[in-house]
Amino acid sequence: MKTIFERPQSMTKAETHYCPGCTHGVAHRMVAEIIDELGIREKTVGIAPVGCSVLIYRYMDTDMQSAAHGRAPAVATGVKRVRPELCVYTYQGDGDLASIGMGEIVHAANRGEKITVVFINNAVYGMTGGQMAPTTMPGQKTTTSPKGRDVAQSGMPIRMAELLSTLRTPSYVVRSSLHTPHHIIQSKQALRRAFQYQLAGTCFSFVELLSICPTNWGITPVQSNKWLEETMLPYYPLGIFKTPEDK
Amino acid sequence: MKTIFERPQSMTKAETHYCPGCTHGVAHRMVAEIIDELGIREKTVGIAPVGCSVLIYRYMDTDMQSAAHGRAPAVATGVKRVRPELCVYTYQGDGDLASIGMGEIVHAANRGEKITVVFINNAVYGMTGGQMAPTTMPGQKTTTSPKGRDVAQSGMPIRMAELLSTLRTPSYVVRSSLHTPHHIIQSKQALRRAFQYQLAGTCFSFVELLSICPTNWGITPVQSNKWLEETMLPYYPLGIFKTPEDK
Amino acid sequence: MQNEILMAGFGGQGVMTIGKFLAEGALENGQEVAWIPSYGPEMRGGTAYCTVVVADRPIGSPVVNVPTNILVMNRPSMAKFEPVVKPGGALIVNSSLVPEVSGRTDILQVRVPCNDLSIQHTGTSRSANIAGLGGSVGATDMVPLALVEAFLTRKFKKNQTVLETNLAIFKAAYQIGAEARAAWLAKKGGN
Amino acid sequence: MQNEILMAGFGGQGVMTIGKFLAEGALENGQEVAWIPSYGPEMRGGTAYCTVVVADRPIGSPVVNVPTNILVMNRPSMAKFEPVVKPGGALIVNSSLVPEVSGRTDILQVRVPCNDLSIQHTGTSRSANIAGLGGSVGATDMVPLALVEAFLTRKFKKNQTVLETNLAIFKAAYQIGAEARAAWLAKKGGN
Amino acid sequence: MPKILMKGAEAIGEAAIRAGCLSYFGYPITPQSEVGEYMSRRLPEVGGVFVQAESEVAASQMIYGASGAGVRVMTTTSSPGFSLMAEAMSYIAASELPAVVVNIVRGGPGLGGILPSQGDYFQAVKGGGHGDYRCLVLAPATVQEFVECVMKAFPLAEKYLNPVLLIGDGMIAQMMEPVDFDAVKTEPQRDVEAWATTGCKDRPRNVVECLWLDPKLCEDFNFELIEKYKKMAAEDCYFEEYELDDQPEMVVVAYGTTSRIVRTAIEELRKDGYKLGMLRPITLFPFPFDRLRALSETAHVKAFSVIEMSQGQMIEDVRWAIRDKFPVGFFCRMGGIVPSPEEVIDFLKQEFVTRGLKGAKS
Amino acid sequence: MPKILMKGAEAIGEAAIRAGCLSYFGYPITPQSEVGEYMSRRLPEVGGVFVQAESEVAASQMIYGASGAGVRVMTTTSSPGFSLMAEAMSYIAASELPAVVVNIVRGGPGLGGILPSQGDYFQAVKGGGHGDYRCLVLAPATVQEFVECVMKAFPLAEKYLNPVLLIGDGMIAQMMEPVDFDAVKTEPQRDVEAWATTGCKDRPRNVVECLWLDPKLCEDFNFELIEKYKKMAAEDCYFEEYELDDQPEMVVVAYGTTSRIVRTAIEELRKDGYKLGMLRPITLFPFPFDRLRALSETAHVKAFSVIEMSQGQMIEDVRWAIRDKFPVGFFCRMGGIVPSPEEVIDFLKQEFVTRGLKGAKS
Amino acid sequence: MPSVNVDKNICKGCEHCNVACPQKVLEMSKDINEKGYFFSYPAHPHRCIGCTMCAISCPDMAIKIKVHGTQYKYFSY
Amino acid sequence: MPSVNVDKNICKGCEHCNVACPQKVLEMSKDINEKGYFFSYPAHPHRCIGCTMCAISCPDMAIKIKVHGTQYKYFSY
Ligand SMILES: Cc1ncc(C[n+]2csc(CCOP(=O)(O)OP(=O)(O)O)c2C)c(N)n1
Ligand SMILES: Cc1ncc(C[n+]2csc(CCOP(=O)(O)OP(=O)(O)O)c2C)c(N)n1
Ligand code: SF4
Ligand code: SF4
Ligand code: SF4
Ligand code: SF4
Ligand code: SF4
Ligand code: SF4
Ligand SMILES: [Mg+2]
Ligand SMILES: [Mg+2]
Repeated sequence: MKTIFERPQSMTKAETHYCPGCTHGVAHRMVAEIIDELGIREKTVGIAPVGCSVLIYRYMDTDMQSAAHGRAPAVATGVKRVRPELCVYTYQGDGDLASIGMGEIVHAANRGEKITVVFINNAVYGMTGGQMAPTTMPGQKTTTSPKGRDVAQSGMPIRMAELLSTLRTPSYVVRSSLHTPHHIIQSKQALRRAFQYQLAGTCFSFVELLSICPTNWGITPVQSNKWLEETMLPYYPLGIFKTPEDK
Repeated sequence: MKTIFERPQSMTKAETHYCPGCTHGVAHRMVAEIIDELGIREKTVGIAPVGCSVLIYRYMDTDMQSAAHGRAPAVATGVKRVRPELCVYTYQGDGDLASIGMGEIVHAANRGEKITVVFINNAVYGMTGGQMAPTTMPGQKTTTSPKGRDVAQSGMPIRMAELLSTLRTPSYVVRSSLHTPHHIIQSKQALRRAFQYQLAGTCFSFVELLSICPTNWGITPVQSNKWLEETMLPYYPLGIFKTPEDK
Repeated sequence: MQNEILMAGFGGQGVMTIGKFLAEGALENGQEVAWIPSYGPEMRGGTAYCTVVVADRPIGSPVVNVPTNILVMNRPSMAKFEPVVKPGGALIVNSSLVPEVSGRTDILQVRVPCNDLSIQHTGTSRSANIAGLGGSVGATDMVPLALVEAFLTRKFKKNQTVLETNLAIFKAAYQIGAEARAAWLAKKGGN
Repeated sequence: MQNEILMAGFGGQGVMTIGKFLAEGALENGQEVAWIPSYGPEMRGGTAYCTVVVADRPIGSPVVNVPTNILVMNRPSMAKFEPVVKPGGALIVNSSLVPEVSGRTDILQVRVPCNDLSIQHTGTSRSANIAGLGGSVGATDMVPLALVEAFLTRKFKKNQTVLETNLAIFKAAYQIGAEARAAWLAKKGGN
Repeated sequence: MPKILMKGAEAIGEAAIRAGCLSYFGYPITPQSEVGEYMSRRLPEVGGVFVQAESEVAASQMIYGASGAGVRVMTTTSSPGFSLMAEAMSYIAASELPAVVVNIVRGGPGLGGILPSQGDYFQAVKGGGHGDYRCLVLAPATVQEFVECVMKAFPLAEKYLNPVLLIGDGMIAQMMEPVDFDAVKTEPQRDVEAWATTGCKDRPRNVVECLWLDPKLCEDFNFELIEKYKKMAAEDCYFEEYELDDQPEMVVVAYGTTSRIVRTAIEELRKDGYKLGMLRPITLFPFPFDRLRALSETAHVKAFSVIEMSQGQMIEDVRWAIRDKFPVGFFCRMGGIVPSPEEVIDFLKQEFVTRGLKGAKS
Repeated sequence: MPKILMKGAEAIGEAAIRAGCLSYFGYPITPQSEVGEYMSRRLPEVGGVFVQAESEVAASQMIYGASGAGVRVMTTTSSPGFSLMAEAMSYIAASELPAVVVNIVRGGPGLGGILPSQGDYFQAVKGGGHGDYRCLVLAPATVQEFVECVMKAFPLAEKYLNPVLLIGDGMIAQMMEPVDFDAVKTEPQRDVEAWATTGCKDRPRNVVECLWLDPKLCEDFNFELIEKYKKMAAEDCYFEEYELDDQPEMVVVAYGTTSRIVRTAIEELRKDGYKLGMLRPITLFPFPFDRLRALSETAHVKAFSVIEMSQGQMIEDVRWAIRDKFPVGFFCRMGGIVPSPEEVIDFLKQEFVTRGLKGAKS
Repeated sequence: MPSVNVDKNICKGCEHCNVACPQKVLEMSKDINEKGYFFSYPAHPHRCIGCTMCAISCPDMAIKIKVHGTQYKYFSY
Repeated sequence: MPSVNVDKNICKGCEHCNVACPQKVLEMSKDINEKGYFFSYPAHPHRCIGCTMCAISCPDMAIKIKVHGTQYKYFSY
């Protein structure tokens, strides 16, 4: 008997605290699988955000560091600059990265830090109980947009992949999704490429992953995948927005 | 005898503290002229940045407020939201707006705050003595890039007009320059349109003005205009990047 | 005089809600009242509990480590809180989900088949918490029955069916609690 | 013993620089020394000044409101600092730009045509500050002539012409200062 | 209006609205996100402004702007978020603007935890941000008192043209207690035309700023601040004395949530004959310094105890106030743990023994 | 190496490099931008890392990262910038990381001014950020001492796994004084494998974080911090006694720039026969509390004076230390004004009169 | 022959795997597990083709897949 | 007829106006003003066409332009 699928080596034995169906778990696992595949467990440092995935440092069996809310790219910069031989990635939610951490992500990308950013866009603040995020969809109800996001008051959702790909510093910027096996496979490929660019010292790499938050969306995990497909996908097109080879 | 050009009414009598030739003065004057022309002196509130133009509140004969470094768009949001009948603009340098204030400008633009932002891009931190700004040109020597901006370490200059125009919330985003009378005329038109959009309650408006800093560039004002034309213009194309009518 | 009840169950079982109902009843009764949730960093979907403190003068400490009464709606809560009930107090147990029986003799134990009562009246477990509330009011007499009933009536007045089934469940459970209490008091009195 | 000189002029006149040169000379001389710039929020291109404190033991307060000696390189500095010189101290004035003459009799006044000396040797005003330095060293004797000269020689060794003209300007100005000082001391001694 | 049962966090929001504060800018953070959630529902109903800021830095600068524009404005946050407001707090104080800020303190330092703590006392009362400024700091102990303090905070902020900071913790923010909004009358906002940026119609322009090119002017301003803080101490120092009438032997000092536990403990101890009472500061700045010193100088008081949910912060002010005349007993729980009445009782009983006091009637 | 004349700001940079700190992250702000400028020139020469951060918030998080990765790292800033580092300071302390931060204090509050001030004393010594943490705070008075303190700061930070904060002002940062770098020997960095994120090769993984889900663990950590701070007080409290040997009547307490003025004043006053000396704290936290108390208990000392460039911040610690045994004389200049020796002399003479001391020989 | 194994007590009952499986191998149990969730289990194990779609969709790594003999690789992941 | 006036003591001597003027009306003085700058002045006032190019280029509002009679408007600004 040969095992063709099991828990990756680079994860600890801890069970995650995530809600049933939350795709944070899928993203975690893929990052760990890539670390295994690339054989970089002993030289990887992950930077945890503040958000539901704040506890990622319990799940990854690598050196880990935490960052204040939104500041993971700055912390990663600190680590990577002083230890360029390490593989440094941040893992951040949309409140963390696109709201409070906007300055840090734009500047880390623009300086071309040789880090990888895994960006989980679930259109809501998960951890704090479902408040509106910059990525919340128009009309989407959250605890701070009780009548649905009003674009006249709060503007349109921010598309980070598009925003970062306008910077002139070379980088790899891609958006993928986690709502079907097909998209999970694509996401895995994007993540692998992102880490490879870092290992080659090529550029900053950024993978936005559309993710679900059944708890705060108030629907089941399976319904959530559908909502993601129907509501988020049209606004958040998938694809590669930028590669270091561009221009 | 009819006076066809004089100091605008909306300026105080104070002489500016700017270095000889510094085009902050030109931008100030044009803002004041527009306030005069639109007759909005009594309902305008300007928000001063931290930077050489920190003292703009001494020069504008309107209500003025200051902001902490980089936070003018947040302060403007506070003023405009509670007094929507006012005309609120920020006046910010490139260190202020594009470095420390990146989060605030992106989010104010994305929320579609009905404010006007006058952005003075002089490719350097003027006030603090010529350190590198996010807008500093590749190879440009500054006190913190003594061998010239090294894009491998610091990335490429950030183009704010391009960056902000990717946001989906409607806005008016334009880049102009102050280095010749011709460009000053164009800038004035852009500024006027920006204020008009605000007064009509249409959208967020943003005018990036390429400006000179002879003192920190270490050349004369006239040479500075040439340097701007030859070095900055090719990288910072002028034009209208977005109008609220788009899309 | 101060009286407390801690109400514990799974995240989705609605114990926070019935705690509030109880507190509203007490408020109506002119009592001093405080409702204190557990809001610790628990795993999502884990156990949740709240404490309702009722008193006749301003409530000092809202921290009650040894509450007079405890309602446990599920097994983990039973395990965690059964030992904590203050001697002389009451332990109300959702017998539908908690097979264990406390061995303590210094407290009143009331077993209310909350889920069963709910299923009986609504076909689902959704109103099991209302049964828990009924049992608690009956077993503790912390708040007059009529005021809680009145509050429930106001609360659910928009949907007549829900109101009726809830009141029925509430009363049935109350009955169980009140009878147990009466028996216990009689026994204590007889000591 | 502590001795101070405040050196003041326009932003671009190089007073900060000569202050440093003087301080370097004093350091070489084994003296305790501090160079304190004005870095206040002045208008760009406005007046600038620095103070050099020289002493034979650790320097306490670097704040000197009444310095023993003052060099003024332009008119605004003259207006501002002339009244401040400590009685018994020296006021060195760039007579090329400052027509005013101090009326004070309790201090040594030395008028050095700094810009003229510079133009004479270099064709430009660029080295006026070196003249200011020379006049100051001569008029105050704060630091031995030889050490300042040695420092200048090291400083400009890369460009022989600049070195030579600077040394010439420095010495010429020093001469003016030293002579005035000698005369003044003689007069004071004669009192 | 009858008393209504309300969650502390929501009561804070409602109290602000009833105080005429129709603008709120904030960023979510546990355990007080419910304030923002409440405001996002309620403010549109009353024609007010709710903006979810992109960060606490931005939220604090938004209230700087709104306050400068002359309206009543509030933000609320919790410990790490309040740290991000340090620069703005200093600016608001330096620009002499009235603004109300609530910090629902949680376990720290760092990301810490979300449970109740009093570890931000120093940050609240000694400045937090740079420069010589102080906030007027209120520390209510019940939901009702929180409501009252919020409603009083606005007029106080306007009286002093100074930020008013309220501190509480998750216990108070998360619990429900009956609230009577009618118990406090709101003072209407004073005229702001003299300083607010409302548009310079029919008056000289107003400028809100805090830069001094001339250090003498900056110094003058600092001297004015000294006077302002003295005035606060003279006119707006609040505290509650609990069971201090009958010449108690021991004075316990505690504020906020901790004071509630102490109250229960004293009640119990008094039953056993211990003579002790509590001095509960309601304003932490100004601190009831004089009253404490006076108590320390009475003949009957022989011991002080301080109970905090911190390593011992307020105790420094207490020890100074009483001139370290007696050793001050100290008991704390930290990291999110609220002391129980039982452990406080045990501690205080022990203190009676240690300090050689009479204690229980024998 | 002979003494070289160096600007304070540049000497700070050079001292760090000589202490083996090859990484600097910072954001420009007057009056200390020269540190970053110097580092941008020098660090590449020695193979080090210089990054101009996008803000002080980012700079402080970068040092959090770099320090967590186990290298010596420094950032420098001035008052408003330091306020923006409050959250990170709390995180660094909570994660028990060694990092060195310099705050060149300027006139405040708000944007204030750029001239010398000591208005950030509270912020430095009482936390600044949220939660119960303290920085070890050094306050050197000369450029040479700044160099020594920077070089000592790294081993101290590593000894305690705690941030070390140095405070100075524009006077020291902008002036040039002779510096002897050889006067201080650097202690090499200790092994960091036990905690730093260097890659988990041949060891279990290291995690740098500061979140406690279990409040008991958070409480335990806070109790450990109490012990840490006690240890600092016992082992690393530094101060200088100036002219305190001959039973002076008055003790002046001053630190940093102010202490230099006081030194000159005392020198002058002693010439006139006034018997007074100075206690100059070098560490502001831990504060030389015991020494001050001991001095207040001698028979000869009859008065204390405090000189600060603030509204009076350190004076609170002094008054507590001496139990308000005597009224403490206080003189200050603020907003960027450095007191002159003359005015300090006048003030102290007056104090001798007011307090009824012997004063000048008659 | 592939064999799919669901760790009953790790499963949180989200049903992602049920939806993901092209062969409808997995279904949800009627019992609850230790955590109180209905869990996924291979109701029709013989249909399994070892494609790992279920496993890559599982956020909780509750699924392990083994094979006997050679296994066609459906995708590079 | 247009008349261009430079306030000598407001001028900071940047020369922008000199460069801006299409008619080469303005030149820099040989003297310095109160501030210590060489200032701009209308060396050839008769050439002035009142186009205001100089004035809009001046950062310090040192230039005032008046006209006698009608004036062609060269641009809308
Ligand atoms: C400075 C600061 N502000 C606010 C918070 C509270 N907070 C914790 S997580 C979070 C948002 C999380 O949302 P997101 O980043 O989208 O992550 P998700 O939980 O959705 O994965 C917030 C606001 C905090 N911990 N620190
Ligand atoms: C929080 C904070 N950080 C840093 C500074 C110092 N500072 C003042 S102005 C400035 C940069 C100004 O550059 P820019 O915005 O480009 O304006 P310019 O002077 O070039 O017009 C900086 C870093 C400050 N005042 N506050
Ligand atoms: S709240 Fe949302 S994002 Fe957080 S664990 Fe639950 S489902 Fe996932
Ligand atoms: S430093 Fe530069 S930006 Fe500032 S006033 Fe001078 S020229 Fe203008
Ligand atoms: S491996 Fe493929 S076929 Fe087998 S159970 Fe999983 S998804 Fe279904
Ligand atoms: S995907 Fe995983 S957790 Fe979800 S039901 Fe299937 S096995 Fe259970
Ligand atoms: S108005 Fe036109 S022509 Fe006349 S001086 Fe000015 S630029 Fe020259
Ligand atoms: S543009 Fe203005 S300041 Fe410059 S030289 Fe001409 S008149 Fe003078
Ligand atoms: Mg999210
Ligand atoms: Mg600039």
